[in-house]
This record gives sequence, C-alpha cells and structure tokens, in this order.
Amino acid sequence: MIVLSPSNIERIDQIFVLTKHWLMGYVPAVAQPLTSAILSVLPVLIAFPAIFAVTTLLERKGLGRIQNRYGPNRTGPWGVLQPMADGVKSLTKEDIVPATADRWVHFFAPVVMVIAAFLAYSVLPIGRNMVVVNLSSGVLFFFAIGALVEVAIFMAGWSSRSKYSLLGAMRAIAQMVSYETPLVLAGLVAVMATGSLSTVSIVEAQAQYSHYLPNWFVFTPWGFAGFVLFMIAATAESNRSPFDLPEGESEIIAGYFIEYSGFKFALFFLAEYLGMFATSGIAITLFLGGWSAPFSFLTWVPSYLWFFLKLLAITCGFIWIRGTLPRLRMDQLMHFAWKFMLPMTLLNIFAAAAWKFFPVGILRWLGCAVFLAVAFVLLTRGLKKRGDVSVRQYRFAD
Amino acid sequence: MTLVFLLLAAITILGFGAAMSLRNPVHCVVGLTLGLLGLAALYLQLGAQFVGLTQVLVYVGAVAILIIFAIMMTRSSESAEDQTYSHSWRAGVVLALAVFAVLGWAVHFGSTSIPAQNVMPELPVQTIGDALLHRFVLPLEIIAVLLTAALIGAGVLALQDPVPETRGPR
Amino acid sequence: MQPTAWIVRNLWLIPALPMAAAGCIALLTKRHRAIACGLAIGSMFVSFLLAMCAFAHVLTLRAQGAPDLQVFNFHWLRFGQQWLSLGWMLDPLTALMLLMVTFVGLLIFIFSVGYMSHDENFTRFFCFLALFAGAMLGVLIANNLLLLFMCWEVVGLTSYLLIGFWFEKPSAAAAAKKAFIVTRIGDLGFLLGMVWLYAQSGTLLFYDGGAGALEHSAIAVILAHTTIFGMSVATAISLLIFCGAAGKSGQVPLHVWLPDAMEGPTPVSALIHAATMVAAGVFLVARMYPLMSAQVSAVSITPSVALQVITWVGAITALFGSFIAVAQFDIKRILAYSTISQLGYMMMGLGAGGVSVGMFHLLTHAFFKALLFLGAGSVIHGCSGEQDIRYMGGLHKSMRITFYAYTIGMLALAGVPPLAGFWSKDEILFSAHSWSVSHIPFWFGAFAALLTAFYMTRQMFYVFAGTHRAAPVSHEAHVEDANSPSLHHPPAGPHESPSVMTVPLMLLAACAVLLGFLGTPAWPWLQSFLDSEPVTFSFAGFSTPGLMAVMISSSAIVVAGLTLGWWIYGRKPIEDSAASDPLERAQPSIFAALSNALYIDTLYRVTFVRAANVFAEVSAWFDRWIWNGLVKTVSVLVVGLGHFDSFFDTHVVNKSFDEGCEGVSGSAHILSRLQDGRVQQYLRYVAAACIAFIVLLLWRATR
Amino acid sequence: MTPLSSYLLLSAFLFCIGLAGALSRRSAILVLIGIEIMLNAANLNFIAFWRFGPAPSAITGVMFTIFSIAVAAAEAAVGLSIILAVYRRARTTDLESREATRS
Repeated sequence: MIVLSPSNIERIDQIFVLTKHWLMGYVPAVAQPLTSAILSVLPVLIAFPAIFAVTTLLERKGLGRIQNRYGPNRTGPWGVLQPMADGVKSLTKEDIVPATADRWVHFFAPVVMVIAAFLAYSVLPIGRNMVVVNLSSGVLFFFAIGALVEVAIFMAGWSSRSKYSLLGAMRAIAQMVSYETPLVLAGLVAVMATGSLSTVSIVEAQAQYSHYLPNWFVFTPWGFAGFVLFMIAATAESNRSPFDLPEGESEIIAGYFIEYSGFKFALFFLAEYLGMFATSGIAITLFLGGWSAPFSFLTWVPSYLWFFLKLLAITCGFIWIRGTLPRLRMDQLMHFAWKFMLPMTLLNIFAAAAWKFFPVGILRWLGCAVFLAVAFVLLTRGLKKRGDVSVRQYRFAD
Repeated sequence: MTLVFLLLAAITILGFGAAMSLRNPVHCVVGLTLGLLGLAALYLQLGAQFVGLTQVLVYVGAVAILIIFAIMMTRSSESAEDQTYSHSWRAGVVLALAVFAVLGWAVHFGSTSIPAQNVMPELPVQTIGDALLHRFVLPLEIIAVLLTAALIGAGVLALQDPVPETRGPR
Repeated sequence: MQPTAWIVRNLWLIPALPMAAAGCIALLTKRHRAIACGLAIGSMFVSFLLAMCAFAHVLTLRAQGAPDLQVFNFHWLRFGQQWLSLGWMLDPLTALMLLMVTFVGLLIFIFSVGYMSHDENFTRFFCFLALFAGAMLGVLIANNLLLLFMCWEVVGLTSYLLIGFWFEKPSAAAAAKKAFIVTRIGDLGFLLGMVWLYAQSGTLLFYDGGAGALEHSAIAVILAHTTIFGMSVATAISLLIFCGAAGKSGQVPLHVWLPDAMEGPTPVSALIHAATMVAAGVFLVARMYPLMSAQVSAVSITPSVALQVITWVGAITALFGSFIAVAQFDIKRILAYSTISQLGYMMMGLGAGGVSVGMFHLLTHAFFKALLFLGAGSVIHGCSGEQDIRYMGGLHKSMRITFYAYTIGMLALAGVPPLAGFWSKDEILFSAHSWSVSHIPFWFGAFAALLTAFYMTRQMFYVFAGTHRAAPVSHEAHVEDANSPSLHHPPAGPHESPSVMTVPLMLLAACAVLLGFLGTPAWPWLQSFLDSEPVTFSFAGFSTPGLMAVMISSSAIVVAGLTLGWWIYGRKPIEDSAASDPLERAQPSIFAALSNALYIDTLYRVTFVRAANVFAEVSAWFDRWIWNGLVKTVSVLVVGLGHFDSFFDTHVVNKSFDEGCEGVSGSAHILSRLQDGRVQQYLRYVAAACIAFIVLLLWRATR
Repeated sequence: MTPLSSYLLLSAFLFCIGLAGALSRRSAILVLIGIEIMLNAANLNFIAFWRFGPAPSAITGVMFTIFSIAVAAAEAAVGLSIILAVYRRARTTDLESREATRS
C-alpha cells in the first residue's frame, strides 16, 4: 500500500518517463539517441494495438446489445478471448493476391497505411511529459500524416483491379478530402486559442484550473461547437458509420480492401481503428484538455489514465453512433461537407477570433454562444429551404 | 548527418525518378508521393519544419490526390504502353542533362564563397505567422486572390458536366 | 466669427424645405394629389415654425442687447486666388419677412388646395408653388448678393411657370413671357450693378464681420469713386440694382407685366402680389438700404440721389396705378393696379422714410392684399370662373364670409382707421410730408389714397351690392380657363366657397385688422424692431409735429374717397350688366385711356416691340445672306478637301497599309510554325534558352 | 555536416529529372507532374539558401517556399482542370495527338 504523498503521486504519474530514463542509464552514449527513440515508440506500438483488440470486442458486444443480441460469447468467459481468436485466424489465413493485381502497390498499400496511422501517434501527448516527439508544429504534422492515408487507400483500391475496390477508394478519397477541410478548420480553433501548433503546449494551456473546473476549450462556446464539428469530421475521416460509404457492405462489399485477406486485411482493420484512436486522441488533445484531470481535486490520478479514459469514452460514443445512425447517401455526404460543415467551421473560427477581443466574463460567453446558435439556425434553415440538407425520414416496412 | 542526407536524397531521387520514368501513371503518382515525402523530410532535416509539413499537407494531401483524380477521370492508366514517351524523348533527356551540366557547373563555381553555418537556425511558427501578417501581408493577399481565382476557374473548367467526385478542386 | 446659434447655422433649412418638397412633388405622378399638397403644406408649415424660431431668436438677442445681426458664411467655390463665399444672415428684417412670407404662403397654400381642387395639374401646381415660396425665402435669408440673385432668378422662373400655368391659353402664355422678359430687363440692371459692386468692393457678402459690401469700409471705398455726371459709384450701383427691384415690384416703366400676371391662377396672383415676388423688389431695396442711402457727406440734409430717385418713382407709380385701377372691370386687374400703386407707396416710404416705414407697409399690405386676392379668388370660384365685375353683384347675400373678409380687406387697403392699412400708409404719407426735397410726392400719395378708396368702393359695389347679373353664354371668353370649375359644373348661381378657402380668409382678415397696431405712433414696436431701437409706449408719439394733421387729413381723404364711390356707384345699385360705367358716361375719353392702362402697352408695342421686330428682321436677313453664305462656302471647301482625302486614303494609305499587312501576316505565317500547340516543343525552347543564358552569365562571371 | 553545394546539386538534379520528364512524357498529366517536380527542386534551393545563407533570421527563403507551394497548388488545380476539359473534347491527354493540340 503506497502512501499518496505528493512525491509518490509524482512518481506514479511519471513512472514511464522515469523508467525510460532509468533504462537509458545502461545504454552506451553512442546508441542513446536510437535507444531513446525506440523506448519512446515501443509503448505506443504495444499499447494501441492492445486497445484495438479490446475495442473490437467492446464494439462487437456493444453493437450486439444495441441490436438486441449477445455478440461474441463463446471464446473464453463472456467471449473475452474473441480478439485473440480473430488475430490467430487472420494470421493463419492464406494471403490471396488477385491475379490482375498490381503486386507492389497491392503489397505496399496496407504497410503505408499502418505506418501513417502509427506516425500520427508520435505527436499525441498521452500523459504529462509523455509524447514521442514534441514538434513545434505538431498539429500540422498530424493532419499532414492524415493526407498520407488517402494515398494508401487509393493504392489499395486501385491496385486490386476490382471495380468495387476502386469505387470504394474513390469514394473514400473524395470523402476524406472533403472532410479534411472542416476537420482542419475545426481544429484550428484550439490552435488560435493557444497561439501554438505544438500539441504539448495546447494541452498545457488547458491544464490550468479556475476553481475546480479546468479551462478546457470544450467549455467555451466555440470550443464546444468546434469539438462537435471536429468529431463529425473525424467520423467521416475514419470512414465510420454513418459515413461508412467507402465500405458500405450493402453497396460495395467492403470497399477498397475487398481484395485483401488474411494479415493484410488485419493490417487494414488495425489501421482503421488506429486512425480512429488517433483522431479521437487529437480531439482530446485539442478540446478535452488532453491528459488533464476534469477536476482540480482529481489531479492525483495519473495523467495517462485520464487520457485513456477520455479515449474510451469517445470510442464508446463512436460505437454508439455506429449502432444508431443509418448510412448517408453520397450526395448528402458531399452537400453536408461543403454546404454545412465548411461554413459552420468558418463561422466558428470567426467566433473564436472575436472571443480573443472581448473582455473576460459571462457576457462574452453568452454573446459567443448566441452568435453560434443563430448562425447554426440560419444555416440549417437556409439549407432546408434549398433542400440541400433535410431531416431524414425513416420509412419502416409495415 | 550526411548519412541522413544521403538517405533522404536517395529516396527523393528514387521517387521522382520513378515518377518520371515509370510507364503506369499511377505508379508515377506513387513515386511522386515518395519523392515529395523525401523532400519534406529534407526540409525537416534543414530545420524548416513548418514548410516541410506544409509540403506534405499540400502536395501529398492535395496535389497528389488531385492528380490521381485526373488520372482516374482521363483513364490514363489504361493508355497503351507504346505511347508513354514522346518521339523526341532523347532530345528531352539530352537537354535535361545539358541543363544539369550547366547548373552543376554553376553550383560548383558559385558555392565556394558562401561559408557553411553549423548552427541550426531557429524558426518558430510564430515568426512565420508574424512575417506572413506583417512583412509579407501583401503577397499573402495576392496569393489569397490567386487561390480564389484558381478555385473558381478550376471549378468552371471541371464542372462542365458535373461528376460527383470533382466538385471544386481543393 | 462668434459661435452662431443653431437656428442661424441652419437657417438654410427654411428655403431648403419647400424646395426639397418641390423636388419630391416633381417626381410624383398626377394621381398623388394628397401627397403633393401634403408635402408642400407640410414643408411650408415646418418652415413657418423655423421662421418663428428665428424670430424668437432675434427677439431674445434683442432682449439680451446683443447685436441682432447674425451671419453664417462659408466658402462655396474658388476661382483664381479668391474664394467665393456664400452665406445667410438673420436680422430683424429677415426674421420679420420670413415670418410673413411663411405665414401668408402657408395660408395661400391651404387656400389653393380648395381653389385648384378641380385642376388636373394639381401636383405640378404645388410643385411650382413650393419652389416659388422656397426661392422667395432664399432671397430673404441670403447674405450674399449672388445667392440673392440666384434665388431672385428662380423666383422669376417660377413666376413665369405659374403665370403661364394654364399655358394652353395663349393669353396666359403671352403674359408669362411678358412677365419674364420685363423682369429680365430689370434684372439686367441688377446684374450689372452686382458685377460693378463686386468689382468695386471685391466681395458680394452683405455682412462679413466688417469686410462685407454693406459695411462702412466697403461703402466708403465705393463712395470714394465717382463716375459719369459726377455721381458717385454708390449711386450708380444703387440705381442699377434698383432697376432690378423696380422690375420685380412693377415700378412704373416696368409695371406692364403685373396686370397681365393675372392670367395665372388666383392663388398665384395672391402669392406674387402679396407675399413673394413684388415684395422681393421692395425687400431688395430695404436690404441694400445702407448702399442706397450712402452719400459722401454724412450730415447733409437731403437724402442720397438714389433715395430721391426711388421716392419719385414710387410716388409716380402710386398715383399711376391708382388712376388706372379706377377704370378696370376685371376684379383681379383692379387689385393688380392697386398693388402697383401700393408698391409705389412702399418705394416712396423707403425712399422718404427709411426701411421701417416701407417694410411696415409691405407687411400690412402683404396681409390685406393676400386677403383681397384670396377673397377675389373665392368670389371667382363662387361665380364659377367669372372675373368681370359687371357680371357679378349681390354676392353679399350668397357669400357672407367672403363678403365680410373682403370688406375688411378693402377698408384696410383704403386706409380706414384703425385698420392696418391706415397706420402704415399714414406713416408713409407723414414721412413724405416731412421729406426735405419736395412735397410733390406727398400730394401724389394723398391723391392716390383718395383714388384707392374710390376704386375699392366702386369694386365693392359692383361685386357685392345690388342683384346678381349672371354672365350670358357669350361671355365664356371671360371664363378663367379651360380647366376652371366652369367646365366641371355649369354655373349654378354664386355659392360660398369651401371652408378650406374661407378659413385662410378669416385668418388673414384678423391679421389685416390687428397688424396695424404693431406700428402705431403711440407704440412703434415694429419700426423700433427694424431700426433696432428701444421701444416705448406713450401717446406722446402722436404729438410729433404735423403727424396729427397728416393723419386727420388722410382719414378725411379716405372718407371722401369712400363717399365719392358711394355717390357714384352706391346710390342706385347697378342692375344691368350692359350698362356702361357712370364715369365712362361722364368722361369717355379719359375713361377709355385709363381702362387701356394709359396705352402704355400700346406704346411699348409700337416702340420697343416693333423695334425689336425690325432688328430681328434685319439680323435674320444678315444671317440668311451673309453668315449663311460664309458657312456655305466654307462647307464647300471642306467637302472638296474631304473628297481629296478619301482619294488619298484609298489609293495611297490603304494600299501601303495593305502591303504592310500582307508582309506581317506572311511573316507571322512563317513564325507560326514555332507555335504549333506542342507544349513540349515550347519547353524545349525554354530549356535551350535557359542553358544559353546561364552559360552566358557564367562565362561573363568567370572572366 | 552537409555543405550547401550538395543540396544545390541535389536540387539541380531533381530539376533536371523534372525537366526530362516534362520533355519526354506524352501524357499531359505527367508533364504537369514534371513541372511540379521542377518547382519542388526550386523550393529545395530556397530552403537550402535560407539554412546556409548569411542571415537565417531573415526568413525570406521560407516565405518564398510557402508562397510557391501555394502557387503550385493553384497551378496544379487549374492545369488539371484544363486537362480534364481538353480530355472531354479530344478524349485523350496525349500531347502529340492532333486532337489534343487542336482543341
């Protein structure tokens, strides 16, 4: 039983950092840069795939509950060993490459994708002093890496020489490119508020507390709007329902990785989830105060735990949405991106800029909120009038 | 450092060379992407972090994707193998080599005088932002106008018969 | 310039509002009658309120003993080195006139709503009317002779438009032209005077903190010079400017337009005669009074030459107008001639007595003359367009209000104590009596007073007494115009006018009665207001030597005139419209002469007009044969040149040019080989060029 | 420590690769790619000069690169849409085919 003295708390919080430094002590000076890099990357390489495994199980069970069934419950107690089983299966499966496929591209596509997905984590501050590289323009780096994914997807879709995969790839790229703009613009708000592109300093800016409550950006009107918009765009970026057209089973069976099987398929699957975690992570970093505790009296809980808790919450949200919302149509998707998301994010940026110029106080808060609300109402009203965006009706078979 | 430089230079040359020499346009685009990434890495190695990342964001994220769309829509990837190089490609290569020779001579001749800075220059993003909004505000505005014009023009050119995927090039 | 009050700074609003209203109305279509008259009357009303503010401001200034002349000048445009600056001023004179003009104008506007109710050009009428009033107000507030002149000219223009309002009637058009041209003659003098004044004093501002044209320095400068006949430049300029005044307010040589102006609608006549146009002339003289009265030796007994001239002209006009008025049959013409004579009175007062005397009469006259005209208008309206007094009569039964109002107006005009006319006219007579130069103007004035009383009585008896003598159909020619009520409803006997017409009448009547008491000798408030002296109330004012005598004698004269009128026309009421006038029976020749306005028009026709025609003929001939010939020859030459040119073009220039084009296009054809749409070809050229360039550079650099 | 000249040589070489491609490819799209490559080579020059130049604090080189990237993006967008328009007419992007050059 350890005593929760401040020093102990500090130790627990920084345990991984301390461990790394302790290990570095044994390494000769020549190899130190490389080793330190490896020691920083390794935890990421271990932790997130593990989370991925857990999440698959969570998703399947959650969806099961939502769809009023049990989900996996055979392997192991309550089916907890299901991820293992899946992993083993996908590793042992035969790796089929279509005869007409473009071998090299077909091979490199999943590799590039996974690399990109992992690269994105290098700027995520998982905990206090726990970031792989603290780039002075980390957010930019994150979005830049996001661009790499698109190329990978295209490679995958095109190299398979199958109309389904090509269509899926094209859909995916169009969608990701269209939603990248609102994603970046929505994220820009936090950067504006902090005045820095470095993820670490963004989190530190949010980690201060004004009695009990932290000043996370999500608690400001523009922050909240930005967070919502960002999450919508992120859902589209990571091709999840309701924006899962690229792999819409009912239309193009599995989209761009229809021709992949076995390990490569697993890689794609992994990359998808890693991408989702990464975008959630950046959302946490930008709006939910990264590893900072939600209440000042909870700061004794280690920071990384907070990060992963938030990540878990957002993941559950993703799953919930996936289980709830049906898929959009392509034109609806595009209309939504260009006619709603883009103007809204721009207005949000305007609001955030105005926020800087008004004196601190409830009045500023209210004014900003009213401005955004009015903008939202007017925009949706206008779009509904023009019939670009409409409330969807569900028609049940009767 | 030199090792890193050689590695990146090799990657870049490899990528661009592939982009310019491969027969299949899609391979060319992949090569181009590789080269662009290498170049971006070179920028990073030179300490221009912001530029490098912008390079990736713009070129890989936008230009390469755009080219991909163009290829897809012009069906260039199914073009016959025999007509990838123009008849006078030799002349082109010769010319290029000549240019390289001249440039190399120029570099060799010119770059003796400049002393090499060993200190890595500091380039925070704030500096760039300030410069953009103070010293370079006029070019910035002009670029903004240019981009708008390009957006509209490209939209008008490309949207003659609207294809769902090609709405407004980014 | 000391911080000026709000009202002084924004005095321009007063004329600007009616003008703006006119502009708005001009944009309306014929259907928007309500908007039109609403706009006009509303604007006029607001100006009236503003005028009251101005008046109050002057009064307060007076109460504080501050200088009650406030100016607001501003640079307008610069030519050469110097600025031409305009401005407006507020002094007792302006304030008083503003109040009068806006008030009377307002009443006349209201009246015309009823009078013009049947006219289809209602909106146009109100547009002109508003513009007219606005221009007049501009004349009043102007602190710059140029600004005044502009507004003056606008007044002239609008008078032209309004007199010729029923232009489809040739006589109206002719009258309009006449008014315009005759006043132009005067304005020419005015313009000359203005230019001369500018040349002399270098400024046209009246008052400019010591630098104005009407202030001692400038006047001293002007006085210093003398011109032909040894009269000082000041006199010359004054006389020239007085020409303008005479033209506008119909002094004798230039009075001919005024009676014809009766062709316009009656409210216009009222406006012209009572409030605006003719008053403008008198006002101008009053405004320029410092210049007019300037003379070299300040302490001389006799007034300046200009004032003497003004007095004489005024006296003659007074007598002249009243003479002619005796023999007229058109109700409005009678009033017109009486206006002429009254204007004469005013001029005489200005000349002999000074600003206050003349302006006092101008003020009272404005009210009762407006009253008379509107009354006449009401009568004409009631008699469905009849204007000839021989075909009226007995209206006192059918048109009670009009009758009483008219009676009051008539008595006031005749100068029966204690009505307004009495006091003002008496002032003038007294000042004429005590004029140092000669007594003749006084006798003229007295006789004119007698005649005035006489012809007004005559008119009264003709119009209201006796029985109604409806016009036979043959007299449609007399009917006012095509648009008049007569066409809309056949003459169904005389009837009282609607209240929109009678209410102004009553208001004016009240003023006509009461206004005189502002200027009684016992309590000469108005005079002192204008001359900015302290006012005292004491009956000692009556004890001025000679005043009582003049008063009694003038009253006696008036009574005599009235009785004479009654004797001739009143005893047995006129039954027959065809019956000739008693005077005519007595003295046919004189009467004919008078009824033809002493043949002045004829005189002008045979002299000036004919001369003009002859000159026109001559110049036409000159034009046709001399200038035209010149032009013809020149044109022939030019055409020949043109032919030569075209020949040259076709055979020399074009040919060579075509050759050139051939060459260019041929070479371009050769060059275009380079520009086949082969992008890479271009690129190669570029690459080669850049190689060459760099090589050149390096080569230059190395050695 | 890599000297400036090596960067310059590299950029010169990349430039020539781009030039050679632009000169010798038939597909308009690939010519465009070649042009992009040349632009990038130039950018590398700017960055290198900024890095090794006498006054790195004057960030003109970086700025120029940023602007040229923006311009290049615009140029790519317009160029590609022109190619699309041409393709609609001539059904080809081959620069040496008569239809493409004519339309």
